[in-house]
Amino acid sequence: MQKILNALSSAWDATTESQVWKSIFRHGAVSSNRNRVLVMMSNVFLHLHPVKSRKAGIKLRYTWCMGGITFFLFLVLTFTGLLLMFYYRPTVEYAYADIIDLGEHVPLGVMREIHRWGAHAMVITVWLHMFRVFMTGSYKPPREFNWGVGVILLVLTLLLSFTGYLLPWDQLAIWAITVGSNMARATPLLGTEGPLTAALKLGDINIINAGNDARFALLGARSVGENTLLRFYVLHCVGLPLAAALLMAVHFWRVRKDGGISGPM
Amino acid sequence: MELFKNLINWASGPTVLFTLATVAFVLSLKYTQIWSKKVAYLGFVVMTAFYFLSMFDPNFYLIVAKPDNVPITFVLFLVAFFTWYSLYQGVENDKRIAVGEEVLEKQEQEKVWVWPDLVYTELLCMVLLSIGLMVWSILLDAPLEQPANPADSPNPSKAPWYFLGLQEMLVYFDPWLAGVVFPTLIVVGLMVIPYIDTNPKGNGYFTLKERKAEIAIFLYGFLILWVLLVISGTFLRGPNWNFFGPYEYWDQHRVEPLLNVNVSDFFWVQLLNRPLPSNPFLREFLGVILTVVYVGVLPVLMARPKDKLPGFLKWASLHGYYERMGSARYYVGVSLFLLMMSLPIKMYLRWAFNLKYIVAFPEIFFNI
Amino acid sequence: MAKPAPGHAHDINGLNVVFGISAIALFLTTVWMVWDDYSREWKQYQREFVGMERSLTAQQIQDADAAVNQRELQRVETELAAAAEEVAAKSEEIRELEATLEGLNDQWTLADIEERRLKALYDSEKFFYDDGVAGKIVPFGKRIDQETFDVREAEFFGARDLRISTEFERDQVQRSIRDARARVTALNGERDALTQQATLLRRKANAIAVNVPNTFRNLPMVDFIDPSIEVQQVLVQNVTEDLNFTKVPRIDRCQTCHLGIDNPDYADAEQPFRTHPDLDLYVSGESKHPRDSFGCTSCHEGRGRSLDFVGVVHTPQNEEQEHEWVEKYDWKEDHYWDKPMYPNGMAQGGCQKCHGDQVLIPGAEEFNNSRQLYEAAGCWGCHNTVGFENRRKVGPNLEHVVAKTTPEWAARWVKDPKSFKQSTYMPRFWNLENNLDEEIGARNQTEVSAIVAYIYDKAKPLAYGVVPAGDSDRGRELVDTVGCLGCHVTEESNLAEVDWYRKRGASLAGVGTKVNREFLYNWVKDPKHYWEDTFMPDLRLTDREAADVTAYLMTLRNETFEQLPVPQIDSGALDEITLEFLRTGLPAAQAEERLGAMSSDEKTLYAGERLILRYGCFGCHDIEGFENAQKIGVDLSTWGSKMVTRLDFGYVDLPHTRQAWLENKLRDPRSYDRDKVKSPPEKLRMGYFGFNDEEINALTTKVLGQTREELPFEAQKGLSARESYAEDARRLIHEYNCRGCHIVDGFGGGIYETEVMTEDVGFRPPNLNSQGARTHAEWLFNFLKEPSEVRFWLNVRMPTFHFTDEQLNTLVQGFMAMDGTQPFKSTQAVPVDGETIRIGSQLLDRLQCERCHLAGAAGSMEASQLAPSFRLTGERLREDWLVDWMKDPQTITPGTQMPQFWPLDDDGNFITPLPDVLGGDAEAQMRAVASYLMRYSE
Amino acid sequence: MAEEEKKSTEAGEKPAAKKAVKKKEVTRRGFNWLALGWTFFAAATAAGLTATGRFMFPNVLTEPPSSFKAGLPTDFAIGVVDTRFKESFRVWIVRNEEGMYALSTICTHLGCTPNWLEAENKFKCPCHGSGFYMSGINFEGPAPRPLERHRIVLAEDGQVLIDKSRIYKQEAGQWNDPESFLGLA
Repeated sequence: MQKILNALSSAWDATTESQVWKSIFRHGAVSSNRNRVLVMMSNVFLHLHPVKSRKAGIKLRYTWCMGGITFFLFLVLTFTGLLLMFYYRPTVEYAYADIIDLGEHVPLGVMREIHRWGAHAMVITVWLHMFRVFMTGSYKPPREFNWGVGVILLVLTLLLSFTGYLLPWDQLAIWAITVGSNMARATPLLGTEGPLTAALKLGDINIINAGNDARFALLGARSVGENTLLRFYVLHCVGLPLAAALLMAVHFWRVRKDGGISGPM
Repeated sequence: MELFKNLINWASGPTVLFTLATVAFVLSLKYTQIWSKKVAYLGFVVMTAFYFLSMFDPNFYLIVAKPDNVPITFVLFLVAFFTWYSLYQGVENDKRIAVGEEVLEKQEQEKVWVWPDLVYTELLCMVLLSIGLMVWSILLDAPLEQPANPADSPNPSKAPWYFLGLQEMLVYFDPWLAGVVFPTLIVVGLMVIPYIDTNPKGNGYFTLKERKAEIAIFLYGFLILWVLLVISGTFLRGPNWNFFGPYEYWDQHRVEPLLNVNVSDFFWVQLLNRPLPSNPFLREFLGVILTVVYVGVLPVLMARPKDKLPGFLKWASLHGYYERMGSARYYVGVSLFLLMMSLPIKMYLRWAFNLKYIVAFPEIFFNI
Repeated sequence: MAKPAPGHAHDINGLNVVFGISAIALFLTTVWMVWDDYSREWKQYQREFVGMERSLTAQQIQDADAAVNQRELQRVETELAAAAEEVAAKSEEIRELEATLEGLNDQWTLADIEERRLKALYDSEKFFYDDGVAGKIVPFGKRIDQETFDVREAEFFGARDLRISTEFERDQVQRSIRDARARVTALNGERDALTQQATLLRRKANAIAVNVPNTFRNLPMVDFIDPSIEVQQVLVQNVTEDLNFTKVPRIDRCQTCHLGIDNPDYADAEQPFRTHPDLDLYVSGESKHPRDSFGCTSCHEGRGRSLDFVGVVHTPQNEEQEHEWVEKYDWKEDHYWDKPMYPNGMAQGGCQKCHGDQVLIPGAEEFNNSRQLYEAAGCWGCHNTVGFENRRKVGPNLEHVVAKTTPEWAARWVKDPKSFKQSTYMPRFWNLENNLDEEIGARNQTEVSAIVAYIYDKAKPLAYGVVPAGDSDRGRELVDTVGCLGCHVTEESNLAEVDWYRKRGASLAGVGTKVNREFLYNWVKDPKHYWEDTFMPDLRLTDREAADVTAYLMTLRNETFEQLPVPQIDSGALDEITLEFLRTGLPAAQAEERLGAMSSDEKTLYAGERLILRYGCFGCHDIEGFENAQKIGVDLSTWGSKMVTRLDFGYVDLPHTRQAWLENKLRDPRSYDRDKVKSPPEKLRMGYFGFNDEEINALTTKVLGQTREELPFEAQKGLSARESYAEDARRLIHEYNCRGCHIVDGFGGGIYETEVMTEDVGFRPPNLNSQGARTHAEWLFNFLKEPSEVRFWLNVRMPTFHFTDEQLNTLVQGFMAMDGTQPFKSTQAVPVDGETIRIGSQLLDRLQCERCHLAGAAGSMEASQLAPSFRLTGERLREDWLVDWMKDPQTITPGTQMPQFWPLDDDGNFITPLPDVLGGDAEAQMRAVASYLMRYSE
Repeated sequence: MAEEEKKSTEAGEKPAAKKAVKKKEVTRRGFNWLALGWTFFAAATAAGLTATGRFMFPNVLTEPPSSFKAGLPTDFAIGVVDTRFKESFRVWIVRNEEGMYALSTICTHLGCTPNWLEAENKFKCPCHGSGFYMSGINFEGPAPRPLERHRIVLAEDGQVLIDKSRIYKQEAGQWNDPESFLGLA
């Protein structure tokens, strides 16, 4: 017995001392302060954090971890969304059927549930994150700019959820999008039913009409249809996540650069 | 029991609910001692009991248990909890400031290692959240209704829940305002907050006293004009966008009067007892004046010191702010504030006078 | 949690505990998620079914083993042993041959390699040689001159010959070896054939046995390798699914649970495993509706892609089943699918999606009934329905009603038709839930009276002469025998048992109360004088017969009805009604003024006209002034797709489904007004038809099946030219109710149940099976135009329908098409000589045909023993058919007394009773008889 | 440093825990929880990833099933290549004197679909000219080996059942397998 354990122990040592192991983990066990620094510096995922942080800012009482949770939800949604893309085809013929199939027979079709509930949860956590930041006055100098970035991220979150809402192509989806997108028709100057649009005329030609107004740009058609589905799909899967990821990078970077998690000035 | 349900149904009506919520909001900021642990426990017990008992009502259950409405229940509880939590901490800090102590956050300025203290809690959050999400997903199937049918719109047709505040605004404003201008202004308004809020205090810690006006305005916008409208839009708006109490059956055939009149009708028809003038500008002149006064003249007036204002407007003087903020910040801030307040104002005008439009130029889709 | 250590924000030890617990929870949740995903309702059904399969197969193996012909097996085994010995004896020889074969195989391999090598060279060189010949530029070193090429060619063909000749030799040796063993091989094959059934079954039993591999393959996470528990589905390309303007390939997974659906062994199994009824028509590959081409939901509806009981939207048949399902499957209404499955018993509503135009769909009895009821009850009179356009209205023309009956009778009748006769489909509009007599009796009476007054005001009298007196007893006998009962009943005491076709004409119960003598006399003589479009035919009654029939029918009275009070106009109610109508177009003051200026008659006629418009009387009756009025009801053509949320359930407590709404509407048409405040013009107005449960079920089946789903053209039942001829004829046959007397296509023969015809089946009108093949087109044409006597002993008369030439042609062509014959056909196809004729005549005598086929005067014979005279044969019948008839009379006319003189033996050959004639050739004998009959004269 | 660690490690402790044991503040109780936590965390992650891998293998496909019934043996004429199932199932069914076999319609060269040329009594691939005899043996062009055969047996109801998921290659000697050829002597 003793021998076996000793052998295991030396095998473990041999592993941790091998070139391979050392090339991956640049530091020893995170028990010394030096290694605490090293782990934060050498790990790409952890280096978003500073090495040390104010005690108040680390406490859940203060941050509620809402920003972190939101980011984690974004990762969960990216992962499940990626998987869902393997089974979902954004066409009017198949979209609905594919969603049925996800529920009926696709192995681990529960991915769709995780994706949907995660999306709802993310909207809530984004709100609460903003709420917390406001309540602690953390938007005040020097963090004004980052608050602005955060507001845009909030809008992107809503848009991501909104574009995803259409994809199941059921009654809930198309009518929610129809209702939601009809407002674009009333954009001043840019929507057919917007104020002052009627003034935009060139002879008899209405420059803004149902075939080219703001709503058309959103839907890719005069009413929610095949083009809308494709358009929303592309936005949902590529356009908006990219924009969000980019702004998130800015957001996190600025958290660090603006003095870390806020605290009393 | 029936009486109680009827009472709740009555209290959920838009007028009553909105008024009650506004009054409660104002009182809660005035008597800050209610933000205590005891009240929180009590509130939690009452809300949970209300929810639990209401589940036995089939109509309540039908609406609350709809899969896509489940997040709204979370919103209800989470927003309530965090509002309490932030204000509770703010009130605690205020007490400390009052007796000259440091705020809690300031006492913990000492720096600690991120590994393991922060990283560990983050990991725990991830694990717990994953568990929560998986359990939620196993227990509750995502909704899938009938296949899309462009020819048959379900009644009611609702936007996704987080946009129901906007959809609710659409009841009171034309789409170009509620659907385009206001959302844009909400986003812009949020973004300019750091630039118009010049109060140097309350940066990085919870407080209420030191930022009372900012917090009051923000909370009113967030809690009453957004979250409350989302919740009522989800749970209380039924077929034909009629209001239904939480215990009422959503009857497709229920009819409610929708007799809306414009300011021009009040002025020309009811006051002067003559038909509307055919010239639209003459027709709408009163509404235009009112609007211009509200958005253009009122901010200027409010910037003046109290003694230079007519008596009935003295209370509204914001001269202090004007002085402190400078004119640019002041005007941006006040305009945004007035626009925000235009929603409750319009709501009350609607409920009180069935007012539809203050200015109505249907010819060019320009209605306010 | 303890206090954090110095330098820390948290108590790390405490966090460790939290982490440990939450990691366990995370693991358990993950496992739970995987398990939840794995354990599905349908898998349990498949496990259960495999269990059933196991015991069934075990049983079948036993049966198959028992069924093996042991004696035969024994013989084969013995012979096999002998043959094996023979082979053994030749073993030396065979071994030698095998050695030779081995050598040849080696040779062949070498030859083959050489041939391929040379072929590759040859192919390539040929290409460049050709290029060279054609004058193309050939790369250096590749140019081939003719000489080289010829050499190569010779080489290659030489190698090929060598290979072929080796092959030839090898084949010969192989054949010799095979021949030596031929007997053993053959016997082995015989033995295998004998036990094949059992062997196949054993293989199957093996595949479904409980063992480690079969368990492993269905375990979670590995069940993608080769699972035996898996989703079964049909992908139907043609019969697409209509998802609101989008056509989607239909995928039905029903068989994932309904595992025994196409297996007749499970006819008595519990659901979901039970076999589909009528596999010859549905599901099986050989049927007309194979599962692989139609799926399940194209007929049954429901969400075929789903795999759980609730998700596929099963619909319970009744409340009892609903309770059972709720218990067993947690069933609930699924509102998220617009096409719920038809409940058991209503699935035939789906037939009309493809067979919508057919008059009768063979095999779809329930649907046929529902469609006939829909038609007869005149639903389409008020509700526009695709397939019922441009039809004659179901109710009688009221143009001359004044000549037929009195306004008093009419008013009582309109007020409550069922009080006069039970069988009528005329609905009642008054004294219903929303206009009870006890509440607004005066108004109801006034409405009825005003309507009758309007109709009588517009009606034109007819001039009738004096009607001769008749004898009612003779009249009664005529009615009983001459054929009236094919379409009418004279009493209503046992309506439920009366054949459907006999109820198509108006019931004659109480007719004496209803009509006057003059009208009746003229009507039975010539119905078209009163109503051009009537389907009532002319039975060619003589004046005296008509007088007798009239006398008899006038004795059929409904005394209770005569005692009923006649609805009267109440002037107050009349003013109220008139004013209501006036107010719709006029301001109150003017309306009042107008009302004041109207005389009482004017008010009555005005109100009557408006009321007819309101109640839609013109939907079923031709009424002057309403020729272009629009149908008053909802269009039902696509009602089966109507959104449930569009239906007003009022305050009636019902499940929110189309089916429940419709059933209740038919049962109680005004119930959705219950507890509502409505002014009279707003009230629901559908009449009360008094349908029974069965009828309600039938109509619901029909209407639920009227969906907006458009199936692609390929899926529709397209009619060939021949089928559409038959279909046109069937429509006429249906309209004129030929089936009241005759059996056509296996349906009908209503009159057979009357007393006279049950006593002696010989008095029945003929079964028209094979009518098209039976008669000449010309004869049939003339007969339908002017019926002539064929069966002299029949009392029942073929009526004169006064068909137009177009209708006659349609009928003749249709009958021919139904039997696959041509209207005109050469009758001289069979060459005849005098000898054949003579033999035919001789056979006729020897078989004593003319004992039954009499020319007249039945003597002591009973009607059922009599047969048509041969005198008509040549003109009437076809020769081919005569032979068919002699071969098998029972198939053509079941129950006929015609003997089968040439019966069949076990091998399907005819046995002749007269072996001495024509060398005993039965067919030739029959032909001879037929040839003779075609030329028959006394 | 590793030397030191080794020395300080008490014999008998699992190596995985070693990292933790060095932390001074970690008590024995905490160390157990931590190890337990990481073990289950790793297990959960592994289970989750395995399940995700399983996600990539659908339970049902909307493509023609791999096995099908082609009718009774008597439906097939002797010496004729039956092309009815070429489009729907990518299979030729050939009936000869001795029995039947099912040939894959995939050319063994580069996967094109050859055509059956009735007049020339051969399968000819249009892509690169490979030719095959009726038996499936290649005889011309670049195809390196004969066409593949599929499993062909009699189903319980006497119909010919073809299972495309099983293939038999001549060059591997698999054409001798009893299920590669349906004997109908």
